[in-house]
Amino acid sequence: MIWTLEPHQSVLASVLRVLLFASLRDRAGWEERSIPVSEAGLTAAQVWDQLELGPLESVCVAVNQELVRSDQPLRAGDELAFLPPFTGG
Amino acid sequence: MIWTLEPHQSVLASVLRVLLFASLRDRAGWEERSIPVSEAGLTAAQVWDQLELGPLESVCVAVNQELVRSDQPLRAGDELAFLPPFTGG
Amino acid sequence: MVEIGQDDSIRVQIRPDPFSAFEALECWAGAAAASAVFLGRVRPQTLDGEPLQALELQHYPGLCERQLLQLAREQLQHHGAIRALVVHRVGTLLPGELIVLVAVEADRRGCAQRCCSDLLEALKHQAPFWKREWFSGQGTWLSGNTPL
Amino acid sequence: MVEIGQDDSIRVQIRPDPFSAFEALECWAGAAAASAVFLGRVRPQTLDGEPLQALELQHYPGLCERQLLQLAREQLQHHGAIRALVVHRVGTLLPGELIVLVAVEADRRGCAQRCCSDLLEALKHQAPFWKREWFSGQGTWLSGNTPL
Repeated sequence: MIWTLEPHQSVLASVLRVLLFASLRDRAGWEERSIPVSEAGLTAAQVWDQLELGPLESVCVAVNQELVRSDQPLRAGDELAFLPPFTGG
Repeated sequence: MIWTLEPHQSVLASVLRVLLFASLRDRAGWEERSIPVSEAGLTAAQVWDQLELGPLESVCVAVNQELVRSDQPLRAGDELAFLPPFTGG
Repeated sequence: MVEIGQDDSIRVQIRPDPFSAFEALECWAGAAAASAVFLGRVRPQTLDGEPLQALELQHYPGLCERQLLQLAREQLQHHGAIRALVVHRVGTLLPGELIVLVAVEADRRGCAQRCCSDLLEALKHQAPFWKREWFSGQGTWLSGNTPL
Repeated sequence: MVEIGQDDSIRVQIRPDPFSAFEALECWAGAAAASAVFLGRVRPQTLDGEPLQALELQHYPGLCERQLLQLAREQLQHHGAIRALVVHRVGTLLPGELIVLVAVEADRRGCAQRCCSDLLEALKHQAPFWKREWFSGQGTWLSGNTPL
């Protein structure tokens, strides 16, 4: 289940910005959402499970534009991004 | 012993042009000479010995602008070149 | 165009428009004894062999530039090379257009070549870029890199 | 400048004057998916670490061009690459000037890079060029190549 805040509802101090890229955008049907930080110690892997976009394996996680492990605890205000396998160059 | 023909003496049908490059020029004090083909079956190695420029090892031999083995028989009119180790690039 | 670089040794550019590799190199080139350069262009066919209309390149702005800078720094250090230039296109590219330029300067040829090659591989596997092939009005995200 | 090439796939130039790598590349570049380029420049020091006045490059005209063409042909075939460009200076070069440019186009990056690197090594060891370092008015012929 996903909690989504409309822009006028945003409470920056208590939400995460979640970003998707490339094929994940197509799969989810959205690029960016704000979701409430409902519990202390929430991890990227737990947010991913809420999104119901399939298995996390082969998806990279970035928090505040840094690549991190998916079990890193999140804080309100974080920018959390899920990144499918890179295909640049 | 080296037989050298002056240009006005050249008998193209019976001489070799011998070319030296780089350090071999400095060692010999000349770049190009004509020498008579004194015997049938003369090889580059035999000409080299006549030049008295040290051991042939590490010197490449070209006949008529093709790299060849030093025991290849020469013919009158051939262009014979002795090439020290290459250092281009 | 976004351009970053913490010092003179690394320059990273993410460009939304076509660029000339030769102008980019000419602006950047130093006098090091050895320079190795790689240029990657859009193929005329999709991975399935169909005629490609366009290649779309998406990236994660911010993370992408920082990641490229970090990868370049690591590879220069690892190989003992002196300077690196990375230019990468984003947006919609046509067949034949340049996607990527990687250039490395070093004092030795082997070092320059290995660093350039390793930096290219690092960039392909560790920088947040994604390619989508367009054919017959349909876009398909690539799931992995072409083989080496 | 002597330029030869039996077909469109190989271009070899021996140049007595300074040249721009980027102009040479721009004239030559095709639209292959992968291009690898190597540029070699004159170091500011002699092998012994003394300040270099000039580097003299001698070659064996005729044999040299044919040998470069042959080496390029062999390496393209061996690696399955498409096109090669070799530009080599002769005469008197100053520190920082370009000595050699090797460029290879292929359909795959690994193939382009390996072919470029192997062609450079082949050229260094199998083409009749010789370097003489000038320092303090004295010329010294080099006896071998710098290490890889």
